[in-house]
Amino acid sequence: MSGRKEWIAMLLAGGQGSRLAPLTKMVAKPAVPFGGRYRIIDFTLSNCVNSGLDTVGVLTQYQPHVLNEYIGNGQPWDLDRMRGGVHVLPPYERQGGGGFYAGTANAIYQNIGFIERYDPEYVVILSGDHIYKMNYAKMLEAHKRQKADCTIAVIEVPMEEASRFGIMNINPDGTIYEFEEKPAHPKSNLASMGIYIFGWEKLRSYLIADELNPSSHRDFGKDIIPAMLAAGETMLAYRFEGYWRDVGTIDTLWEANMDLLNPKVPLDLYEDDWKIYARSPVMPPHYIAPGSHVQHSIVGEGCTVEGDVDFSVLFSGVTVEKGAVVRDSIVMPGSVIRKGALVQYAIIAENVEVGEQVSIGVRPEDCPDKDSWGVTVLADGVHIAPGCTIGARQRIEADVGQPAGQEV
Amino acid sequence: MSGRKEWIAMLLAGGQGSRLAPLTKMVAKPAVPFGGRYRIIDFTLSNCVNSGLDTVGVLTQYQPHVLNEYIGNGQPWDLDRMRGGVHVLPPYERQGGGGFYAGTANAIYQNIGFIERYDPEYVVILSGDHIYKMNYAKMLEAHKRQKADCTIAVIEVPMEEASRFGIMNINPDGTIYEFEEKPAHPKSNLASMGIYIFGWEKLRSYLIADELNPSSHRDFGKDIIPAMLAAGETMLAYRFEGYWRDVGTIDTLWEANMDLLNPKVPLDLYEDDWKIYARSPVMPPHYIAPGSHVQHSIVGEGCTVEGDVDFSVLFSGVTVEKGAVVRDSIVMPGSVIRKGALVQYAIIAENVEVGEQVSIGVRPEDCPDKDSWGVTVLADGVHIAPGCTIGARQRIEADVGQPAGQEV
Amino acid sequence: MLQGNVFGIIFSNMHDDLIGELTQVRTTGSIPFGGRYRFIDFHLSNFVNSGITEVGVITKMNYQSLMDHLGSGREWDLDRKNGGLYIIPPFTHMGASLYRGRIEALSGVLPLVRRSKAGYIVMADCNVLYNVDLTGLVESHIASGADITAAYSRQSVNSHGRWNGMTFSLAHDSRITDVVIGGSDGGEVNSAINLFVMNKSFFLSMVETHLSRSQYSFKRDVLQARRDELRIYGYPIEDYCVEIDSLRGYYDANMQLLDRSVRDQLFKRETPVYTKVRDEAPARYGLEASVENSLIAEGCIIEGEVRDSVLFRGVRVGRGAKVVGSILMQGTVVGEGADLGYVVADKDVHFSEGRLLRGYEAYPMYITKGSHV
Amino acid sequence: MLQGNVFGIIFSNMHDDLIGELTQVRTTGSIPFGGRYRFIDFHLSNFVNSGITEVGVITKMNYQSLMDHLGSGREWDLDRKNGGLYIIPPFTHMGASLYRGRIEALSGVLPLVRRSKAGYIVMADCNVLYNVDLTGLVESHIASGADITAAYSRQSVNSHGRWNGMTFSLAHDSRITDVVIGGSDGGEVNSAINLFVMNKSFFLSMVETHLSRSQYSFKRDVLQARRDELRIYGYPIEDYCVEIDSLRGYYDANMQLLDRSVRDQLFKRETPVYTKVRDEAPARYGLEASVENSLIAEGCIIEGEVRDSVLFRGVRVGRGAKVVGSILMQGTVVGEGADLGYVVADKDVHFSEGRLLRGYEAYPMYITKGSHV
Repeated sequence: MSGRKEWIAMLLAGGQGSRLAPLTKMVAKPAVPFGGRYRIIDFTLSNCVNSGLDTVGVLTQYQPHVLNEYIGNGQPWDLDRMRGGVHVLPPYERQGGGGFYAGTANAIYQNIGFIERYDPEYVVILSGDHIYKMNYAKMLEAHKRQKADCTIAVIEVPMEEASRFGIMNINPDGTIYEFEEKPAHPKSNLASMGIYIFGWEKLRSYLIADELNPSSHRDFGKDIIPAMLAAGETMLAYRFEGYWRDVGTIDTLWEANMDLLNPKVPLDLYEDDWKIYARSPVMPPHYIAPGSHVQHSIVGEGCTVEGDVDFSVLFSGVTVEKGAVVRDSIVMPGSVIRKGALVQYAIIAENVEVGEQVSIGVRPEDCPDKDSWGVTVLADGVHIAPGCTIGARQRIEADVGQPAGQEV
Repeated sequence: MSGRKEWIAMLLAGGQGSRLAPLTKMVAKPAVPFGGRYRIIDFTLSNCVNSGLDTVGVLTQYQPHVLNEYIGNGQPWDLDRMRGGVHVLPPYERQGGGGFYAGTANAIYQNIGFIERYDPEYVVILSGDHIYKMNYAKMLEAHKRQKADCTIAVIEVPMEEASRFGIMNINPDGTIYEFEEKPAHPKSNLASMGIYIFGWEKLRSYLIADELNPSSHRDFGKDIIPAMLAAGETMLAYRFEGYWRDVGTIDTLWEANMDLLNPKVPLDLYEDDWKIYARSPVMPPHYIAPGSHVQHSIVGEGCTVEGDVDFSVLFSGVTVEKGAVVRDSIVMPGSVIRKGALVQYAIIAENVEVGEQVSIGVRPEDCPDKDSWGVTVLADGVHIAPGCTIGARQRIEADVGQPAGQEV
Repeated sequence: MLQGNVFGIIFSNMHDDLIGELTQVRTTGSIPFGGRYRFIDFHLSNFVNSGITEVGVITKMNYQSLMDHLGSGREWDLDRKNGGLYIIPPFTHMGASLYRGRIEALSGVLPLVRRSKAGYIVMADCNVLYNVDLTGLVESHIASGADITAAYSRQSVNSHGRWNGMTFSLAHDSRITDVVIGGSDGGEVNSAINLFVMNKSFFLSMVETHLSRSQYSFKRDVLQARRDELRIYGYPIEDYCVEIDSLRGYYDANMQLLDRSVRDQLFKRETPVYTKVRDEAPARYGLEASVENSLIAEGCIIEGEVRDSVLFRGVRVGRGAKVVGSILMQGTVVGEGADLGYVVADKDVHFSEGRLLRGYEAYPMYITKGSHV
Repeated sequence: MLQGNVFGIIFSNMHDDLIGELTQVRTTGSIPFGGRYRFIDFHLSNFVNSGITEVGVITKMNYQSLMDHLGSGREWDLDRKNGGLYIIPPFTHMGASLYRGRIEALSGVLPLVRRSKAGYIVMADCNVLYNVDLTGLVESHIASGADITAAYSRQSVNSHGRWNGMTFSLAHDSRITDVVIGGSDGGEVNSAINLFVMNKSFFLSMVETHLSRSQYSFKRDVLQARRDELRIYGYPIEDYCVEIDSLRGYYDANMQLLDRSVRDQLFKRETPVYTKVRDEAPARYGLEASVENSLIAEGCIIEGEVRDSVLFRGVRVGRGAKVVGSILMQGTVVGEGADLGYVVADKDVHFSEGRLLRGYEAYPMYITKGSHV
């Protein structure tokens, strides 16, 4: 437990996540709830600890308090270690500089001091906004075996979607000869997953050089990786096979939640030897009342369901009252769906109240104009007054109608 | 353990501590070592937990990493609580604002969200740079008994020094009718200790009003307290009797360390029922070799003393080689005093190497010009090559002479 | 606020013999309850929610599962440098044997109580479950100047056809005038819930005095024998309390959780019941799941029909299976098409495909831990 | 790196009878040593410093002080969700009695070992102290394909006039050809340090086989009886090892810490020895203090003279007092003018003012815990 660490992870959790608005109004993207019990960052943190990585720096600057409180001392992920463990690293002021992170590479640069405390041989760079299970130890083995300077995890994407990704073009031995960011005419379908392993000595020298380059974006994908490629470093692509999903938009977040209900999707949360850890709510088991129907759904702790729930994900402490119907939707912790309300194709954030007889969202088949269809989102804490109707693809950030509490 | 907290503490640890330079080059002032085992902030944190305060926010923005790592999950102070405990609160970015703390009041203002999570009735404002033992619970009792809006801890200082402090002028019932910051002609000798208890509702309204005032310094002493006095709030002075020392300068830091060696100073670190907690080094007991003399000193764990130590404080892991003499000095963790060296009236920071036959510092009685006398300070990690002489009142921030490692 | 001024004592084994089926492999304190709890969770949570953060748990036998469950006490925020959770093993010095009664059991806790700064002692047994802020109880004890204050609950007797409990007769000022064990004429009684408050000094001298006389029964040698000499007061608990003294009682208490008002009284939002975290995924319902009037814990995967039941963490109910009026503990697997009625399955029981088991509501069928049926 | 692949077992009581004075109130594992440690600290630290983070500590009696010391295992970073520290109490199910030998003692650990993902078992006894990275030992075990690998240290026999240890004869390939307990012709021997490695599968079948035959001695029934049948290899430990089998040995081992090379081998900077934190202030030396060739722990206040001694945490040496060649455990108070030579004072001993006590280097005088002399 003492001495140097062979490897440590730096998790980039800084993004504001504006494409997830209004869910990211009060919380950083990695802290957005996912899958009935988790927050997005739980997957990456659990991957770390399950891979034997016991030291993780979480780089954050946007609304860190929720994330900071959520991660706390790291105990839920078994990352409360005497030496190492998980540390949230916000920007800081220091003699002769410091300040908010200017880019992913700058965020690591500003935390060189943190990294050097552990004197690691390898550093893993991760991002906190993907849903997947991956053993980073196997990737490190490949990195060591091929004596790479940098190893980048890649996944095959459908060729027609390749132009939305950073694409790696590789030699037969797996080394990368070219990196193209969102190429119009992709030469391969190997997309970067944003997961890098570097020898620390090497990475440090590139980070320092990048800081001196006034035209740099201070970004791994735009600056560090191209610079290393240009300098002829050994860059290895490591193929990942399995479920991997970016949840950076409302649509992908909704779809990834729905994937959990699909038995064909290879992401098993019930495996004992690769658990996804989370900070648990302190609630009793959920209760399903007589006369209610719950099918093809995930239901968290402390829920009370008296209505019908179908193809949906209910987080902890959700109430679905009598006669209410929730389908094809995600309802985050503490929200209440009152009697007779209908919620479909919607994401209901935390502590929302959907009043009696309210109708939220529209099925695609009921939408006259297919282009205007989309998932409807209700932001944290909003109240929808009884009887209101909210259509497709809405983003509701404030109370609608008279607040339910003011009814007479 | 659930529900609201009666009181919580907010500890202002943000100061750069430039008057303690060069000791604060790499660490924030509250993280400066003190007393052979502690860091300055240990006293305030231990006071909190010994007073039954189990929720402490530590506000910091300057070089927070050392402090952050030092505080960690709060376990050494028994402040790793499921709800509450100690939280380091750096500045953060958020939609529509945020940023580095503009003053002590602004620092609290920016963390209103943190405070409200605990829904406290009272908030204690503390600073992290004083050495004292105080039961804040007794101060809270006085605050409640007299139904004060704000209670300020005060201590009697010698009248001739009163103009260096914020002075409270009080009525016979202990309420404050006037506050004067560093008055040229003080009317009393009751100095503010920078320890405040407020009803949270009241404080919040003043913090919000202060943010709207463009001419405010966003400071408790300069803005919040005068505004409350002007508005006629009940402001109570709470007299503290006992040892209390600001360690904001090199001289006061040195003196406060020396106070620990003085049996007449009422600060007992060996009391069982008001322990001062600290994060402990993992080191064996210290060893005193044959032929060495150690008197009237404090010696930390893991030290090896082969020379003479007199009227000094040695922190953990310090080595004093044969024939070396350390007197009237403070030697911080991991430093080495080589054979035959003489260290007197000096503060040696962490991991310093003082080479063989070096002479550091001067006794006041040996100083021809009394005004030029003062304590000499060697900053973290510096090496003093063998044979060098460093006089009184020096601030050494870089290696002197040839580095000892390059000797032939 | 009781913070720092009360030392809590929990007897984890006091009633092992009454619920023999469930205590073959565990203490009373570690009997699973309500889908995710153990009996002792309610008492530890009552203590910490009331500000009692110095707690001794007295053990006798079979305490490995209890130790695993409690760990360092972290889930109850009792892993503290000062105070926190102490597990007191059955013997602490050479030659001592297992204890013969409550007072002898307390001898192991005396050094901790002496060292404590607390002024009061609260003692609780594991086999009565309730969610109660103990502040009122301790304040009433202090106000009355009693030697002992005993909490009680108004209960109807003979609901299960037998009565093992202790009942109090009270004077108008709540002083206890009579203590009866076992017998009762039926009707409403003041039923002891085995929850007591004492001043620390009284507690210490009481334990020492009776130990020196080889008197080991708190109920017989103290409450009954010294009823007139001591000032023993009663304190009523108005909230839901359930005493579990048999497998039938255990079954009924679980089933009562399907009643909203019982759940609301036992799982209060402001005073939650803490238990060991197990990192299970949330429960998943399959395409043909049908669940009504049931309490379902995390980690369950339900593809069949469940009615009027309590399912603990990680239970699997296969396609076409039917579970009615049953309690399935952690890790129970119900094979496809199996049909269970009024069954209490202990941990990790496997019911094969198509298996049919039928108990009665009045005599639920108990299946031993780890059985393959 | 052994991370995740080794299950560590520590016997905390194996040698209680050999050091009877010190184990009257504690297990061998919790004997204080070196100013601030307990014997078990060295083994737990060896394990975690070698990446072994799943550790079972087998206890028998007197383990309250051991439990207090270990707590949740936090100081050794062993308070983990997966793996971490398990304390195995002497009986885990009804009716079982205390164990009769090492193999029976291991029965309590079998369920944990079966559940573990580790492929190898390392077993250590508490009464041999060393600071060794165990990676080489396990790697040698794997490379040789041995059933059992037994670590040994080259030692001179009869240094204390008796020999209780086990010695090995080795073939050129390090296979153990003979195992002798107790007897020796003197001179340099390969002394067993009671540190063994086995494959998990071998370990499980070995324990089960011998249990079923009521053979409880690992040394006699396995190492000696099956010497030819099994592949038992030796592995030399070059670093400082000290076996403590008597009060005299205990005294000598403490005194050896005054030798820099012993300290350097036992307290390595890169593999520190972790122990329970006690939040003592640093040691303070008074105006007339005179200390030479001594190890002084935190919390001591020294106003007198100390030579050739080991002072544990919180010892007070009054003005004019003299302490020579002594071991003073935690909380010892030496009154003004008292004069102690060759004394081993257990915890919390008070020596009154002016008291004179004199043992001999060969027969140090032992003073029982808590005595007032």
